[in-house]
Amino acid sequence: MAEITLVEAITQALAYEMQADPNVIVLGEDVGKDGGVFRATLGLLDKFGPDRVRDTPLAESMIGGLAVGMAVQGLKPVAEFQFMGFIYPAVDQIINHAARMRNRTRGRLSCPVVFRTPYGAGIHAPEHHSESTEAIFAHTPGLRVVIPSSPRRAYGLLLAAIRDPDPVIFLEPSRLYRWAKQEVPDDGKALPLDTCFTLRVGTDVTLVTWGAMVKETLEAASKLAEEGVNAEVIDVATIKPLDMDTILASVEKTGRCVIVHEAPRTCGMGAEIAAEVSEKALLSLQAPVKRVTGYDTVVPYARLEKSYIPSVERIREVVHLIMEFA
Amino acid sequence: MAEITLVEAITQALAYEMQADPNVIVLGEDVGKDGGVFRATLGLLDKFGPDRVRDTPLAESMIGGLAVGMAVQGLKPVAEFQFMGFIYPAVDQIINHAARMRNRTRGRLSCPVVFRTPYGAGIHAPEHHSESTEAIFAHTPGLRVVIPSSPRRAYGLLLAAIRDPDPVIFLEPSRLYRWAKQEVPDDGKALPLDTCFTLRVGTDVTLVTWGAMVKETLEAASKLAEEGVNAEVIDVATIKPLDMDTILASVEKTGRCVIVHEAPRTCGMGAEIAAEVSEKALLSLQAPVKRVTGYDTVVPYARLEKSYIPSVERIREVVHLIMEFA
Amino acid sequence: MKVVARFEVPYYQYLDENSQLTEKLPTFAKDADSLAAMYRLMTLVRLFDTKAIALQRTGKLGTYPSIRGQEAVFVGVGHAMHKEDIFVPYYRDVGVVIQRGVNLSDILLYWGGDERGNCYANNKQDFPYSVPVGSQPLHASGAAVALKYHKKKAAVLTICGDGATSQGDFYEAMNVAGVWKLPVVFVVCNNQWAISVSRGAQTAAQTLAQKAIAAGIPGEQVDGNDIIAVHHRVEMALKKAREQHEPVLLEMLCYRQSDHTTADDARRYEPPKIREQEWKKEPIMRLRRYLEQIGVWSEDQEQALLAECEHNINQTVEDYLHTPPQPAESMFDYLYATLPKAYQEQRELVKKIGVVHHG
Amino acid sequence: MKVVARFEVPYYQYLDENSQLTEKLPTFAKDADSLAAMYRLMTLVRLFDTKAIALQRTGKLGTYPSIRGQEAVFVGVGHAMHKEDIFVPYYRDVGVVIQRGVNLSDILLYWGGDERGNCYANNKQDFPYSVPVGSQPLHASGAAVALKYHKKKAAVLTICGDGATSQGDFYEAMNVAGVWKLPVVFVVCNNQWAISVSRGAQTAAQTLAQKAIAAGIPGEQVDGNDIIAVHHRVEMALKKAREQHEPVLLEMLCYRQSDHTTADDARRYEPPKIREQEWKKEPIMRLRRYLEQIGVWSEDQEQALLAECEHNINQTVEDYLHTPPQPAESMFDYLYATLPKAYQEQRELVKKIGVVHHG
Ligand SMILES: Cc1ncc(C[n+]2csc(CCOP(=O)(O)OP(=O)(O)O)c2C)c(N)n1
Ligand SMILES: Cc1ncc(C[n+]2csc(CCOP(=O)(O)OP(=O)(O)O)c2C)c(N)n1
Ligand SMILES: [Mg+2]
Ligand SMILES: [Mg+2]
Repeated sequence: MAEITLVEAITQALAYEMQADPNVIVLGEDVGKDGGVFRATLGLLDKFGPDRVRDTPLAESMIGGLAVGMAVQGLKPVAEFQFMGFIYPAVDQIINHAARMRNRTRGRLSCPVVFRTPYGAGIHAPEHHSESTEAIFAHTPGLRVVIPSSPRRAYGLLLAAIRDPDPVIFLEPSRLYRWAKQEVPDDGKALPLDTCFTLRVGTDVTLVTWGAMVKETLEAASKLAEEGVNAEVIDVATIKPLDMDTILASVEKTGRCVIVHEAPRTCGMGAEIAAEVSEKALLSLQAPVKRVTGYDTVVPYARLEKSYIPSVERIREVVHLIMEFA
Repeated sequence: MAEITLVEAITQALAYEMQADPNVIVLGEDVGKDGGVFRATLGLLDKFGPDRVRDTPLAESMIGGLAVGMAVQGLKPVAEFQFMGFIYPAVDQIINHAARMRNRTRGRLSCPVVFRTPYGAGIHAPEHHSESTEAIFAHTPGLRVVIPSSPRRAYGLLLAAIRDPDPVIFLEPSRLYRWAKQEVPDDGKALPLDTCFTLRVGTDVTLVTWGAMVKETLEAASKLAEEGVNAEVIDVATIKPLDMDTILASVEKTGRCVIVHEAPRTCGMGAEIAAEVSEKALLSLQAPVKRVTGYDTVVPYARLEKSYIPSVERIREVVHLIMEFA
Repeated sequence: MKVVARFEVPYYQYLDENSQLTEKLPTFAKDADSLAAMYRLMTLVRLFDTKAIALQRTGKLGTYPSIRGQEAVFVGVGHAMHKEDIFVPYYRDVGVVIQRGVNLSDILLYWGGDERGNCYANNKQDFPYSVPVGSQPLHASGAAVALKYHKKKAAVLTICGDGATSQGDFYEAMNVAGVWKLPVVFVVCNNQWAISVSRGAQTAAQTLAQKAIAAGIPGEQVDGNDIIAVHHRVEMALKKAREQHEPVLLEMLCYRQSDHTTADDARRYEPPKIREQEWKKEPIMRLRRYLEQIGVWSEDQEQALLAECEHNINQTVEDYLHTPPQPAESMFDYLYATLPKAYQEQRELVKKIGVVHHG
Repeated sequence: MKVVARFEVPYYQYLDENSQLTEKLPTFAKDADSLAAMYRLMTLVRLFDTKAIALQRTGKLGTYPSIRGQEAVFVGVGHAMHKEDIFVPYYRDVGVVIQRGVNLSDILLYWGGDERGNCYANNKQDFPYSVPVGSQPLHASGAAVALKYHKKKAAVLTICGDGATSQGDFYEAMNVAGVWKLPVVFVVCNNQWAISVSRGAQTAAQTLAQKAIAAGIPGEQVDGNDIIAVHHRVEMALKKAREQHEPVLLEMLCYRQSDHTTADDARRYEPPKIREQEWKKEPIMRLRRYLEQIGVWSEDQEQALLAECEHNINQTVEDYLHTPPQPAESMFDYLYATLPKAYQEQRELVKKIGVVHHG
């Protein structure tokens, strides 16, 4: 079986589910002939035609609101925002409508929509193309927020997201789109949406991360192993709802926890996990829970963006620091 | 001196600063003749005329974007959103433009705008009128987020917000608009924007809160005092940037910390404070840092909204719980 | 310089403010029963509206937005719709939803602060009231995509106020409907006010109907106090939407004969006298006089109708007032299809505490 | 039915694709020097554009959006503006900003991924490029509020693409400009594509100019390949904005003679042949032939111009390539007027680590 990239796994999942369910409709800017600016919808127009693969006018609030209307009336829209920096005009439709339709009609109506968007820095793109504002959605009741970090998880989680009866924000780390390849059987098997994935088993410290930072975190774990520190690495994957059980079980074992994310530190998802671990695992903790995060500033333009993204070294240093804590 | 309500203190601050600075312009829906739905701009139209008190067309993204343009060109717009549930269409203008103008032009341009809005539940209003999504803005680099909880702080903090050279999100707890009165000298004295306010000195536990929850927290502290627990109460007031020094100093003294907020728990500002306290004051803590928050659900309509808002009892119970922690 | 495009905005009226016909009647209006049915509904709706305000004033209902003076718009729209069509409302209504299988008591529940007011027993498709002004026309366009995709012979109708036409979402919704040829009808209830902001302060456009031109779709002005015009233009528009997938914008000219909501006090900003002047055009008496002229309405019928309405409304109010609140934990029971484990502990806590009453 | 409003959309052209006059020349265009100056600028801009693409292809520049084929729009706009006017651009430009005191090397810095590209040394008022499509016309209306409030005899001009006209913000900006009578000119560079989405797929409106009707302001179509028409209509519009506070929308018809940006490959979606056909209308040769006809341009002048441009551009590229990166901690130095204490520790950390290079 050929190995494919993360973005190809996205395409594979979309094609699978469009084949399986005629109500799945892909929409967004340039998703048709162009196949999306990252080619995530490549070939879908040819396979499924313009009724199911829809180039929209250039208006994100419209994409959001249209998807809500479609979803409420029996379709399963998978809407793409071209970059996360352009999702904001749709925030009103997502927070005030998509996330609430089931609740405010006491279950009479529902809104099974997937909002996909590439996210994160590190691809030399112009400004506004490097956002990681997953925390906004993680804070919003009624949503699910799912973030794959490998081709296989991209495939399985996207299938799950499309099949989920409620709205899902699906964030694709653009830095990983073509980073590593994997064999991804096109078997239509979804992955669970409420579970973390333990990518590396360890005993000394629990590294909790998601999205593109899985890359640096795994690299840091390898280096740390050489340095005598055996790190467990957890890919949260679904940040809302949060599977604290897996994280807490790990920290109870290791006694130490570092959370790594690319978003700005203040009020990021790392704060939530740190707060929970600190509260619930207080007696197991041998050191304070630390966060290695993006800085509380706007992601710099391309020339300095690498200085913004948490590096393997920053992760290593913090781990060493807490290993020495006493 | 007559005592005034929080909303009257807002009006007083607006009038003061409009008098002092001809570049201060108030804009928003119904802020003119109507004086705003809560009467926060009452009388300003008569005093300052329609060029300075502007009823806008009904469009929040427009209010946001217009204010950005005005601020960049030398005005000091104070823009009102009628309720926090209606700020979302402006989130793009706030995050992508207001918060970044200075940074992306390396200081050539700036954006001294104040975005005011009533926020929070508890006033029997229809749906979408009860939001507390301050965490969205607290997560956004380049912004300040300021939340008064008394008439005097409303006056002093609003003056500071208007005079601040950068964009400020100013959240007014609608539940407190007419709750308590205070004498508020109209002396034009601003309060600092980077400091917490310690409202009650105590020794046993630090209660950290802001906005409308200051009310329940102070009530809980009184009850706790009767029950033998001496609580310190901190009103964070400016949640971004966050003055951790005051909070940490308090927790180092008391050894215990409970954070109270109305917003949903997950990824709320309470997570940030809990994470920081747990990390930085680990060795002083005699119990886990706890959060008493709104639930991770949509604020219910009026009949159940009281069941959503953290109650004095919930605060008390959690404090007793951690007082017994060993 | 040459001219490359030309546009016109038509205006429709059949029955003028003196109840005189200004045009040949459209076919449907020749059926006096149909007109009488609409008359009955308008009367019911006005009485219900008055009752709702009274309930609010006595603390038994939350904020309520009156439709006084605008009854022809809502009743006419509701009457012209087919059962299979989809309705996407704003918050100001009563006239449409009661023709869509929604109980009057649901409406009270909604404004009384209870989500169950959106859980219509006999309507599985219409959208709930939308409070964020101007956001719902996009849902209508989205629903129209679904109807068209499923090849249903039905259309979507959405309604919003004059103020809502200033929102970008309103424009975006028309624009996509135009370019995708969606079966959707956009209705604007131009009651001249958006809270305290007058129609003239919203936009320099002479008509709101012309906003359709930006989307390349037709726009019409309709006398919104003339229920014959309202019904006819809506019927035609729905037919065109269903059969030819041609969207259209209908601006209904009327006047808000009340405060914006019970939380508002229009005396603060509404110029004196306007309301009385506009009252001369109000839709219910206009139709009644016409029905009397053509001999299908009498004082006896009027009295019987009033009694019947009063009875129904009182019954509805009783039902409403005797509806116990939902259990506190209901706030978690419809958030997701299945509540994720992460929130179950919170649900247990809410349940344990039970309903907390306003103090 | 009666008609209550009528609208027309005019189209302006002076010099057709064969360089023949189609109308009497406007006054400014009788000054051959002025036309020659614009010709020089268009030439410079095209060569710079070509250079920028080459830099990107060799890894020395980030993503860059070409203005090939659209030079008349940008140069014409820039030339018609007064120094005191305020410019609110999108990301596709070069032609305007070089007339606004911005160095060509700043433009390279910007697309090279350096914020200092927005920190123009000789321009204190114009806005930086706006990447979020359609968001900047609102800034223009806001800036126009400031100009009007301060009683300045100046206007704001903003520009966006055809795709941007689908955004609600675009409509909201025109709407408030109309109702508040703001001194602002909205220019649309209709290059027929929004990445891969054609003009026809954006909207059913026959012209983009007619979108102004929704806001109650005038809209015009202009031949955007005819720099005389562009300059004249912009000049007139700015004058009206400055003197009468009347906003207007100008749709400039042109064609994107390139990929959307260097990150795009238009062969994926652009029908074959169109580009060549449209090339016959391109603005630079059109003006050159005219200048030659009236005897104010020669092959010698052309060669001298090309040499001069090449020299300038090479110098600019050198300046750009030799600009060292900002210190890493600069990411905190302009975030607030004064960096709050809460973030100082982070700044120290960034500073300690220093610039991390792409691996
Ligand atoms: C997005 C948004 N902004 C503001 C409000 C507050 N608000 C409620 S109704 C209203 C006026 C609406 O006027 P119009 O559209 O004319 O409808 P009408 O109420 O007159 O029928 C406003 C500003 C809101 N509900 N939603
Ligand atoms: C809000 C937003 N959505 C999407 C994008 C991605 N994007 C960049 S340019 C572009 C097309 C713009 O087309 P148009 O407005 O016609 O301008 P042109 O580039 O053709 O000059 C898109 C979709 C963006 N930058 N901003
Ligand atoms: Mg209205
Ligand atoms: Mg274009």
